[in-house]
Amino acid sequence: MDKTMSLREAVQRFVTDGSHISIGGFTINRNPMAAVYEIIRQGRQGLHLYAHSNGQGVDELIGGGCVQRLEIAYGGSGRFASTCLRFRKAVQAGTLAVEDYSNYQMSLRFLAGAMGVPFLPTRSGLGSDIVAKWGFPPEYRQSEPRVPDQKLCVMDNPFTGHTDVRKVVLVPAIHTDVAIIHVQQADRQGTARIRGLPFVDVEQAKASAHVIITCEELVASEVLRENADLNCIPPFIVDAVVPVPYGAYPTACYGHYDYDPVFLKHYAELSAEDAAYADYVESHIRGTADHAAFLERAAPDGLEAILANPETGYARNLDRR
Amino acid sequence: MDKTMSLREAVQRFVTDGSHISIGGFTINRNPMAAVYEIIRQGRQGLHLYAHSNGQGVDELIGGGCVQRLEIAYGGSGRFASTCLRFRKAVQAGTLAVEDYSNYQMSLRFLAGAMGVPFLPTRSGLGSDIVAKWGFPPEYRQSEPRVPDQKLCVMDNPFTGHTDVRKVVLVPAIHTDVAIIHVQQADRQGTARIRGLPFVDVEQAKASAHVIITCEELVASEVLRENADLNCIPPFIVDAVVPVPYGAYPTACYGHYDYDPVFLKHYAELSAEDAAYADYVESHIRGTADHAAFLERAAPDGLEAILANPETGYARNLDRR
Amino acid sequence: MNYTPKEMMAIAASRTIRNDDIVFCGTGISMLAAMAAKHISAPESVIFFETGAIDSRLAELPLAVGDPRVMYRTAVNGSLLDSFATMQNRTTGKRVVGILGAAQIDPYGNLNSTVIGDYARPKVRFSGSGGAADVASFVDRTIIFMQHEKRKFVSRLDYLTSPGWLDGGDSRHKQGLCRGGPAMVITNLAVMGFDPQSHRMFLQALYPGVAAADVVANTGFSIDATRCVPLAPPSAEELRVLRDVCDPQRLILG
Amino acid sequence: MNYTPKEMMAIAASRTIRNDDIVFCGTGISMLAAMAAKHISAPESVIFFETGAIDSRLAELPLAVGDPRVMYRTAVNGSLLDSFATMQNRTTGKRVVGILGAAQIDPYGNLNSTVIGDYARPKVRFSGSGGAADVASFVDRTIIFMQHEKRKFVSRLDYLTSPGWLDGGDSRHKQGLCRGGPAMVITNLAVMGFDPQSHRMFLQALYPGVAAADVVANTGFSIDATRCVPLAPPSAEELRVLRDVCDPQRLILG
Repeated sequence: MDKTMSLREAVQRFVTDGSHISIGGFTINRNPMAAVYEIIRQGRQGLHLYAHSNGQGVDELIGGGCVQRLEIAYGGSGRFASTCLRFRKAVQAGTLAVEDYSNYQMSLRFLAGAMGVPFLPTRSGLGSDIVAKWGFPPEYRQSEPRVPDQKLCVMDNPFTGHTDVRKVVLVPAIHTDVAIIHVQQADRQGTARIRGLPFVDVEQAKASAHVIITCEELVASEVLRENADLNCIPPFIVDAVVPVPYGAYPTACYGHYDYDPVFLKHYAELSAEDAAYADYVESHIRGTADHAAFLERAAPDGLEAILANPETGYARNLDRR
Repeated sequence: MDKTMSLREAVQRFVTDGSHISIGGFTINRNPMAAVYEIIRQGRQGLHLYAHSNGQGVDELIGGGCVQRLEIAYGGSGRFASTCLRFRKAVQAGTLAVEDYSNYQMSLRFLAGAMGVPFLPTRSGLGSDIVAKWGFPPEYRQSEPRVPDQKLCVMDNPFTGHTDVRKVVLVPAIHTDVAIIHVQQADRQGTARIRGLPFVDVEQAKASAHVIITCEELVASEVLRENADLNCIPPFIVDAVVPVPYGAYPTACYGHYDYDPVFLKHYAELSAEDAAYADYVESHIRGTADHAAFLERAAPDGLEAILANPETGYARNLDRR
Repeated sequence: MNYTPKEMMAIAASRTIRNDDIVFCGTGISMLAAMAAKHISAPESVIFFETGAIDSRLAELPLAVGDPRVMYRTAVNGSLLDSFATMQNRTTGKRVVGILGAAQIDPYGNLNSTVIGDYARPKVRFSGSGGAADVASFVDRTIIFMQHEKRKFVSRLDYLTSPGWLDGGDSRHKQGLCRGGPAMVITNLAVMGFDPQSHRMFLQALYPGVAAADVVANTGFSIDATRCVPLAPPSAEELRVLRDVCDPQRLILG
Repeated sequence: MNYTPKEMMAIAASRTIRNDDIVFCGTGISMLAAMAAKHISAPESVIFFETGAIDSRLAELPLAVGDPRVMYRTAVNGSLLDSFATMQNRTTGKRVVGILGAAQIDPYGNLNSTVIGDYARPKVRFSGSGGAADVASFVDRTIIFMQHEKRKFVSRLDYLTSPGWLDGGDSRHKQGLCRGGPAMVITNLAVMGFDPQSHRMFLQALYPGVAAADVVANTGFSIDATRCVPLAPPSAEELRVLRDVCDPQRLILG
């Protein structure tokens, strides 16, 4: 089945107000930014967003006014933002409800959803406030069928004799309505290939009822099948395939382009000011028709500087000061 | 660190009488057969072997008198043996203690060991005799620090509200002394690449205190690092790297050679007869100095017929009737 | 009769496979059934193996699910962990049809592929579960292939390897298996279904030339034959695909 | 003084890394410390990132652990699940040195990187754990980088993100954290250790030119300074490697 469609259609069909969603990538790498901008453009609200360290896309969805609840491990962008500022401001203003986990806990929660088990165990967080302090009110947990009644729980290890582990934290599965993943290559049926680190994208996709794949290149199935060992997303979990060149910009896409340090530094500045940020959302996102138009506004001098060196996969000697 | 050594040395150092071990591969594919034969040649006894469907190598280790206890999901070799006969005979004779699990349960148990958690949950086996009937006596479980006190246990799912899963089976982690994996390519430090299906080899390796990698080809690190996305075994878990061409024979090694249907059919016949089997062990395994000598005896007409077609990864139109 | 019981079995199963199904199969007849469906009625169905191969091209017939022939030009070469997760997953699991076989089956579709006799000291040891207990626990629809013999259709299994409807009624659900259960049993004589309430096996459809009495005589427990309908024989096109496309060497069809 | 406190911090940490260590690091000084160790005293140590990159070549300095520069010519490009499993694993976890930072630290090496103020309505919101709580829970040796300020060295954290020695003594073990715990804190003034019994922080080694009183004055809780020794300044060779090999553009050294 040919699942290709426009980004507009994919977002209209699979991301609705109040959807529970996750996006792929990590901090400044391979976020599905074109889809993030399209969600903001379409004015989606009340999203429940699940993230480990999904970075730039998380901050822009918050800044765009789309997110009501956030389960997250890390709201930063490396050296560009030790804490992402729209995230910080929304939490401090009380307009964004947050539930904190660790990166491994969030990864395990996506894995649990992918595996079809209600929870997975880990030693991570024993004795911490991640276990002790809960963010969402119990009424929300009880009234919302997409989230479990408990944030997590601690249990005694029932197996003795071959381990010194006495207790584990059980973290509950995540089941999103939709996961959006940006990849280097996909075919029309949804088989996809990620180059470089996959982060938790594959588990995020498998934990979701629906999956949107945006890709740099749409390729023939036979091209991907020549070396299936490199493919990671099976076609039967995918609902929409959307070719979007530079679909991860301003974050990096290994082998294609680097993150844009100029844009990210500019973003860090304007995200510190409410008025400047509102202008940015209006002019760059709501005021553009699609990702190509966004790119023209965000990188008026073009994208040559960040094009990846074919040998290294990133832009060598890029000025990142 | 250069970890290359001879197969003799690797087996001498890391496989001792009574070791808890696992071997990679699946039924008639990528079993580390050269290492299996070397273990038999060195007369190892009392092994505790963990297997999902590790196939031919499991049956030969049992037939070679090396195995005292076996935790297993499947003791067959596809069409060549719906039940492997040395396995069947040893169980029926009461000389081999067996604990049964399913393939997914065994895979999860290796994964638990790899992850460093004491157990993982699954719905598999609820209501079955895999849960109800235990093979090893409780005294063994209590006296052996490498196995847990329980085969498995059933627990109520503590998370309600977002799932209809009420109960799960918890299966305990496996921690072997040594795992032996055969791969297509490795470097001297132990970074390894598997072509085609990896089965559960990676988790088996990570669940083990020590790892022996046998490989078709020893390659330079830079060759493997040109496309790290294809590599699956990190160097720091590996203790020994042993180049052994045809190291999986008579099972297949994708991209290099097919299984040998002539040998496997012959094996199925002689494994039905105790005397014939004893002769085989003496003449082919104990009576040969190494894998090269074994190959000369096992495939006197050479291995041309099973060489893989570079396009398909297996031998096209091989006579398998 | 210009076809064998094996061919009828493969066709009977292939007819139940739908276009959006994800088909778990072993080797043998189950794979032929899945391949035939792809070529006849369900071209977009996906064949996958417990070993992790997804949408294998199957240019040649594999003789085991670990055969390198399942790895050629797949969509994804995953691991066992991936393949079983596909079945346990709440979204994809609903679309998976699992095809199983066994040494014994009971009236509620529970399967034994482990031992005859006492587990601690069996008279006959079989291969064990493999992935069968997993498939039977997870997927929405299970199809079971059996040779129809009294000693294989038994009131009580020597060992319950793969959970079917357990003790019938809602016992499967009560044990925690919140989904799935056996849909049908396909033998060399007939197709059996399971009653929607009691979940006990009944005779659903007879092959041409087989009488209900043949089924009753070869079943080791009482079986309701009152709801039985005739099954259409394989069409010429079905036979052509099965023989010429799926197994030209007759490696499985014999 | 011909070196900066940042350079001293990186060198102090790099000296503790051994040849068979597997070094978990973030970006910033921790990465420089790990790179310096590889070039000076521990050439076979392996650097890995929580994102899954193992033994990255680091031809250029990454500015985030998700930077594509961590992916170049690695041994394996795994996932987050793989990298944290390496730390939780009973065999490899013992060899991992984790390098962390935080907004607040308490006398037992517990870390806060989540909020200042009340969790439900914080005065200041930070990034959150990321992988820090995982590393702190799993690995055998944790090294913590801090700026030495009273408001950062506090008696009681506003939020305990990453478990250190918890309440001291055997409380970490009692909570179920069967391994690990903070080994040292490295600041712009000194190196702090933890008492083997009480697990309370003490002043272990002072940088050249720093007095114990400076440390006491900048620590928001009482700290034992009686066991303090001087730390050797960076050697010329250490500085050369750090400056010319690890960060020639001074992206991190400033």
